[in-house]
Amino acid sequence: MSAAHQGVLASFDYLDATVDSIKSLREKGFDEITAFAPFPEHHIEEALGYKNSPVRLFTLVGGLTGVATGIAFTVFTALDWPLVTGGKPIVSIPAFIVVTFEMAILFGVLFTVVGVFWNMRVPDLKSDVVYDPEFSSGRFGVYVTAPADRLAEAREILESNSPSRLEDDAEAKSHG
Amino acid sequence: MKKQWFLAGAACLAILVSFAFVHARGVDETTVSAGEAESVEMAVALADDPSFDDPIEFPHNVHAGATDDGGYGIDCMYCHSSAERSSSAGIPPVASCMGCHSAVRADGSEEIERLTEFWDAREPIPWNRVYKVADHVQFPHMRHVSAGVDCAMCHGNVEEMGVIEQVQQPLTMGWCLDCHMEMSASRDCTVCHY
Amino acid sequence: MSDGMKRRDFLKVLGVTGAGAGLVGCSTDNVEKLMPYVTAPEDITPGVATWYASACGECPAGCGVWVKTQEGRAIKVEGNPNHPVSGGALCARGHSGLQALYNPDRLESPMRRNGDGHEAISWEEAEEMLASGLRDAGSGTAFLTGRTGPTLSVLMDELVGELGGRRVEYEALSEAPLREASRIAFGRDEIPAFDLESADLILSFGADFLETWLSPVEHNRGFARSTGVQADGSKARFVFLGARLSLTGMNADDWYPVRPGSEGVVALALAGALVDRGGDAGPYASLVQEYDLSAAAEAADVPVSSLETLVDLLDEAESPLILGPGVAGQHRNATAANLAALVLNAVSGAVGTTLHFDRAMTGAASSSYGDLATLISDMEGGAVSALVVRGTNPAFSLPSGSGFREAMENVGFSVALATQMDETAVLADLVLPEGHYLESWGDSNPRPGVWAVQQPVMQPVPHFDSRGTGDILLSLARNLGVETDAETFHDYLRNRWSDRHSEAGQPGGGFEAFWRQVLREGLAQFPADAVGEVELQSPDRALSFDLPEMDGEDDGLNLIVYPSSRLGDGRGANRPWLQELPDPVSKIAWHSWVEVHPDTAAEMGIRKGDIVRLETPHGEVQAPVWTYGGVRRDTVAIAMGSGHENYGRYADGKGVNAMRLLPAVEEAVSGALVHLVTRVQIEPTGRHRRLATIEGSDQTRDRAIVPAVQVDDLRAGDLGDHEPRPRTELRGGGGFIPVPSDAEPESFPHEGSRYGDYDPAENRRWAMAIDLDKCTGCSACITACQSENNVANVGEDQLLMGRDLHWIRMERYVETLDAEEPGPVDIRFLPMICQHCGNAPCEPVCPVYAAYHTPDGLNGQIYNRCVGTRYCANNCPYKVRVFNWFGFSDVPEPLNWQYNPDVTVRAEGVMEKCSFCVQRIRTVENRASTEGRDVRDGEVVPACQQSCPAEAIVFGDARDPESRLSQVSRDGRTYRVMDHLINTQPAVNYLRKVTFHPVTDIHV
Amino acid sequence: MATVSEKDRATQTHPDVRNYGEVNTDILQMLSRPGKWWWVLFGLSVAGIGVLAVSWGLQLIQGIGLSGLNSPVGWGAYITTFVFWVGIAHSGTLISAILFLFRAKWRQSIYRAAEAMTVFAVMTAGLFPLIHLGRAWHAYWLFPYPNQRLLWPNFRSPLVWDVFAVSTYFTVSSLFFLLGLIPDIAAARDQSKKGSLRNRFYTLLSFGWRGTDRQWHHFGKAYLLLAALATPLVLSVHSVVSWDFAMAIVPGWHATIFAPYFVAGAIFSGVAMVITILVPLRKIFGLEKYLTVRHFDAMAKLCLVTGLIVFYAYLTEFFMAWFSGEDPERHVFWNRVFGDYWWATWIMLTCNGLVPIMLWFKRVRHSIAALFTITLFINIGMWFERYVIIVTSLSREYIPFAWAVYRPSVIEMGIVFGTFGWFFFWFLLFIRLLPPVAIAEIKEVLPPPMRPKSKKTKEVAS
Repeated sequence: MSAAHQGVLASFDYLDATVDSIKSLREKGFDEITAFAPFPEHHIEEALGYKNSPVRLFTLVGGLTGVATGIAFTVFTALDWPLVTGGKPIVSIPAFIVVTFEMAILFGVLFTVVGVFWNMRVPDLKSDVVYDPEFSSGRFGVYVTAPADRLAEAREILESNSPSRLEDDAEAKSHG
Repeated sequence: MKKQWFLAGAACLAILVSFAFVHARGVDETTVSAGEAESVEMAVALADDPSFDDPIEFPHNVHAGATDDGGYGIDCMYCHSSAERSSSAGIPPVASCMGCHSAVRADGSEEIERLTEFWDAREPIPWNRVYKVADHVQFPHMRHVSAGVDCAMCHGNVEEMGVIEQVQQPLTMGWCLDCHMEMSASRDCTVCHY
Repeated sequence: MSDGMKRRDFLKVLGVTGAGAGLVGCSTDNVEKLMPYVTAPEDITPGVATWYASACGECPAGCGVWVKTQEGRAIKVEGNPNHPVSGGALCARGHSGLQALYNPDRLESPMRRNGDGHEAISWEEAEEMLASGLRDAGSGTAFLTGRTGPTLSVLMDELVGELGGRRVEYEALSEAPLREASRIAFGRDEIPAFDLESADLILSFGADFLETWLSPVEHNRGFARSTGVQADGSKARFVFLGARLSLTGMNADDWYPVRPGSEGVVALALAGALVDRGGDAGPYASLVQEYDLSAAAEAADVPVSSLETLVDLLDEAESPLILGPGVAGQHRNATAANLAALVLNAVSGAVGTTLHFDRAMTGAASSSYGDLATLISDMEGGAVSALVVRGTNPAFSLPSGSGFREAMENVGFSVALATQMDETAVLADLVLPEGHYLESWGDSNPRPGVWAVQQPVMQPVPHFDSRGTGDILLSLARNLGVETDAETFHDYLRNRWSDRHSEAGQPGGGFEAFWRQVLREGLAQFPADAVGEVELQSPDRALSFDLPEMDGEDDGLNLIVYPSSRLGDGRGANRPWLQELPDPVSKIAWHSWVEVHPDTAAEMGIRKGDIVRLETPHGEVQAPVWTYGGVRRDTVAIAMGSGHENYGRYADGKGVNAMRLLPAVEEAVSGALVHLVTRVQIEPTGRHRRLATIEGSDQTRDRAIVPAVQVDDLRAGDLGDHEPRPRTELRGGGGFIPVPSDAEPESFPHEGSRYGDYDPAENRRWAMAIDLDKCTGCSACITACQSENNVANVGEDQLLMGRDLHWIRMERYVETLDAEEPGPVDIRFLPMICQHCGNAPCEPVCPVYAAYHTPDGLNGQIYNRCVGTRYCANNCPYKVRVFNWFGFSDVPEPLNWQYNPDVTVRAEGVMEKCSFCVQRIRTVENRASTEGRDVRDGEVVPACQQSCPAEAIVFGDARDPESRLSQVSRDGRTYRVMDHLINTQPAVNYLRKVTFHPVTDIHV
Repeated sequence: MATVSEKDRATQTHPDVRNYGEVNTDILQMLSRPGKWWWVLFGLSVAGIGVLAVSWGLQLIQGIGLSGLNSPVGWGAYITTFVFWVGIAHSGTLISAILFLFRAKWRQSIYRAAEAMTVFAVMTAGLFPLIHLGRAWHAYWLFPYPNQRLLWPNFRSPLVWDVFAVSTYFTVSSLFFLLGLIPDIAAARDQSKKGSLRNRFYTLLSFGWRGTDRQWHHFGKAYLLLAALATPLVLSVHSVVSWDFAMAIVPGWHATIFAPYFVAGAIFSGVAMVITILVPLRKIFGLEKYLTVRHFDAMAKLCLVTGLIVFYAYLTEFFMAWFSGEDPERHVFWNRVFGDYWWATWIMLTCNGLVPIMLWFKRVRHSIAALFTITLFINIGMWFERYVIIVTSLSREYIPFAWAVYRPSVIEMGIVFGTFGWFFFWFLLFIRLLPPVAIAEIKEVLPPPMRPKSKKTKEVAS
């Protein structure tokens, strides 16, 4: 992010105002937009043009790893010291499927959690960011950064949607 | 309305719980006698300190050491003879010691004096135990001897020890198993545990 | 020759040997002491068991035993196979001798009376006190002794003779009426031998010959050999006549629930009927004619037709054998009843074929209560100034009416030689701790010509400062200045044996060689006096054969007080093995119970477990009811031997002493104490208790647990619809493959089935066969197993919760039982042990492989791996897995000295079960391997098989078609419990019981 | 959205909630006011833990024999309570995950408490495998870890499956629970006093959540994936628990119906427990706006459906026992109804079969007090269901001579009741520390705030 960038944060009471702001901004070529919402709001995501999340790849890889681990582990331990119980074969596949299944779920979930944290860029406890505590309550927010010369234009667009609050951010901290 | 529901519910609960109690207590009271809680340790009970005091300082290196090193080169089985025939290797009786020591008497050796005292008093010598496997492990010495396992594999180079000490062998199950697998001996659990 | 003793020095490997190998009791000291011998005994190798021959001292039968010692401790008693009585087997009481040896309640030192209690004194003081007391008493001395070995008897008589006193013998269980009857009938004042093995028809008028009567182990063996079905389908028939079915009666084919006391009449009537058919009653011919069948039927309360059937049976039998009423049936006309039975024997030709006098039971012959009654009155009268009691406990075993306790208080100086402070010893002024029979010298002479030496197998248990009775007496003799030819009783015994050896013409060469031979083998056979032709003689005294007079109101119930098969006359009561052994009949342990017919109980509104008051004119006790279809409606029964007040921690307060209900009445003819003498009133107390029983239900519900086959069907080769269902096995690649129906154990596991590395070609499959037609349910195996495998006891409270730890459960199912009419009785015993299933349900459920299958076919249980989920026990269809809920193995010193060092002592929270005595298998394998050979068939003998008096158990390799096990298992009667239903493929093959009556066909 | 018309009320899940900010205020205020009742309940829970600790301590010292278990009844009240708690644990993830996947509109208000219940119920259930062991100090042998003995656990044992299933379930439901909490913890953070202990706690647990578009985007995806993974897990875990029994050959256990039967039973009992817990929660914290009668009605219907499945399973069991023609099987079921444990069976049949019939009536479903009473009965009934299955089957197996009766001991009951203290201890702490009702997700189902009509029309036109 170049030092020439500056940001502006607008808080809205209304969803449609927020969505309209984002749409207008994007129409004018402002791409560095961060939207805040108190709950997952698909209109905002649509307005920002999101596609699929890569988290699902983490899940797939985790699940497959779990299957492989489960099979390898059960079979290896059975063969490591072959002991017959109840006349069953040393490698008792049906019995091992249960553990394999559980491992698949476990690894899938663990990978997903790692994946989502990675993609959400959390944990992030320290960074000093523009934020309005009302965002977790009832307000929506739009934060846009732009080169200093275009900031006024962005500001105008935001103002046209009558935000409840408007704040300039000279340092233009990114929300990644 | 609400109150009635609560009352009805409470009454039924009380009846059910009392049923459980009546059944649990049975027709007459039985007391539970106290049992001793004993922990079961895998660990082998061994002397903490390898240089603990034996009643007689028995120099294995003198008895079993190679003759060119100044020892007498006595075979292990000469004294611990039951190792070939029995689960237990055995400790030689005092008479065995006296078999030689009635003739072999290094002048002024306190240790041999002490041995003679035990012999004269017809008292056994209270040796300290150095090696012990856990009580739930059976170790038949004779099977190992007949399979050609060298005494030193477990007991170390006793013929070089002035004071008998436990070699740093873990005497753990995994340690036993390593050898069993190497020698293609049985790995069945009931070979050692019963 | 004191070397004999040296051999039994303890190898003082304390800490190791103190508690055997164990999961419990890991040493707390870091440094353990190893104590070698001073001089190594030649025959002892550390770690290898040493066996000594000795003699069992538990009952008059005098079984020869072998005692296993390891590192100087006796750890197991087994029957001596060379001995004619034990034949290698032993009963539960015999095994429990070890718990008397190591009993924590044994006397620790001599005790002197001090006020109400006793104080410990030294042996010097005690011997001084004994000598001076007896010296002062002189001819006022009386010795009251129980069963005493022949040599000790000689010494005692010698001493008593010098003092001018007298000696009275008293045994609580006396066969005096039989002995007297034998004298009257045949002129032989002895107890004949009953050869059950040669009989093809056995008639018992109540004698419980499998439990306590005369020689139970020998009888069990003989009985099983004759009534167990033979290869040709022949099988002796056993008819039991009596008011209560004892364990013996439960093994009968037919039960005649005759009125108690009617035995004499019935026996004579049967004899009369046989005489009518050409039998010879000699001088009794006219007597037997006085009794006809209809009168006998009337007296016995059975239909006359049933007695006629019995006559037919007797007539057809080639070698019948008739046994009298036994101790429980000793009533006021007991001698007459025994005589009638002997006469019936003679008429039916049993004398000489199944009834022998050349093997008379000398050991069982003791004097009667009559002599003791005289002594008691003398004691009361002050004619006895010193009394020495040894080997008997009359203060407990006599009815209170005998006045023994009061009389003993009246004696100026009373001495008890006892192992424990019992009810008699506590009354004595001086108590001397005598040695146990396994730690002192003695001998026995169970039958003419058979002499067994009882040698100490170990040094006296060091916890107790005891001395052998013989040595105490010799020391007394020295103090009294009586000359004897020996310093120690060992020498005295040798001298007597030396005399006997010379008299017999020095068989086996010089005495030293002979003696060594005797010590090695445990016995010597001397030529016995020949017994000529034995014939009936005219009676020399008048006898009444009528129904005996009974005390108490007419509307009362007949009271049977019978000797307990576990506790005997009560001397076994302080041994947890015996207390916890479920009674073979009732399956109750630890406490007393009253047997009442269910109908009688219902009439009185009594349920099982209700505590009732039993009241006779002579006393009352309270005990819970066990409803039992095996007693007549007009009769109740209760066992003796329980209810000790002062005998030790395991005995005191357990049950009630049934002798309190009886009068001290002697039978007029023989002088025996009568047991069947009174009627009793029963009254509910309104209290109830749970019975400490292991029995869940006695009904098989037609499940394939103990099927039977009728003998006719068996002979015809028709086992009904017993074609086993096709068996299947899991296949290597999944699915199932059928196992051919001719694939018997040896072909297991079937080729292609899933057994991984467990190659059938290289491994044995250990298996067992149990012949249920031979098993009598005597439960000796259970105690043998406890002794061998360190099986702990749990106590009454835990048993009540259903937590017994026995590895063998002697199941008892009632199929046919009717106390109303004579007819077939069918009670089936099943020793249930771990079945070592091929497809064991317990194994795969264990999360930690503590239960798994060994390559040699065992169901392994690794105690130290067990975490205690109990899942395996839940999933065991046979319910043979037991769990150590508390640290049951922690027993007071020195009971733990008995623990077998070859078997892990199980800790709290661990599952355990029958291991097929894997330690014996491994020991044999180790031995074979050291000797460079294969294990031989029959070389591995588990403790249960070793001990089984009925020889019902065979153990061996099922994959060796030549093994005895495989051969036995091929019998058509073989089945495996519930295998068809749950495909467990058990390694235990049961052989069906064979009955004379038709049985329900159960698919197996 | 100042006023809501009657017509709109019917279509909205929370008609009385006026705006987003109100949600935060209403729910976050629960974290600040303990109140008398909370302290009473908390005190009782701590006392329960005391009972648990003493009873278990005694049992560890003296031996598992302090329970009433015996041969043949090796499992009793402990395993009963284990299955009971695992069952309770099921509805949390079920309500959360399955209803999430099905987009059920009544999920939002209740799922948080249900998930918390799941986590704490699994924590409670997890105690029992330890408690019931003969040698609890060796419990770690059930886990596969390299050791000097070279031994591994037996993966053929359903108990090892159990170890894996329950620990996986615990991990997954905890993560699912905590992930869902992040936005709400951020809300709590934003409304707590800066620098206070609570603020720091929430800051830490919110991981820096700010509700940006990127965060919501990935969060939504991950949540969906977790729900998709958790759903089969829920079904598998109780199936595995049922296989502890079904894999055994014990008559009364060995049945193929067990997996679905147990899963239905678990949901049945879990939903009942959710109702039992939510009724007082709603009352004490005045959450009527969020937990409406509609929510209870929906849960009651779920209860009814699963209850019917369970009752059908009972009938099937009895039928199959009769149909098998084998005496061991038949006798076990005869014994259940008329034998030593008839009372337990009739409690089970009454509470799980008869009482839920009342849920057919709308009037009952809409009476909070009636639902509370009924679900209490269901809770009791479901405990006894497991007791009946476990104990009656074991007490009468194949060999009649070995039959025996089991009676729970005082120690056992102390532990069983004590674990309720343990469970409620955590639950009560939870409702004081973390938002017990989902804040963000309720907003999803509220009508979004739009600009006043006139202006909006204008905007759209432009």
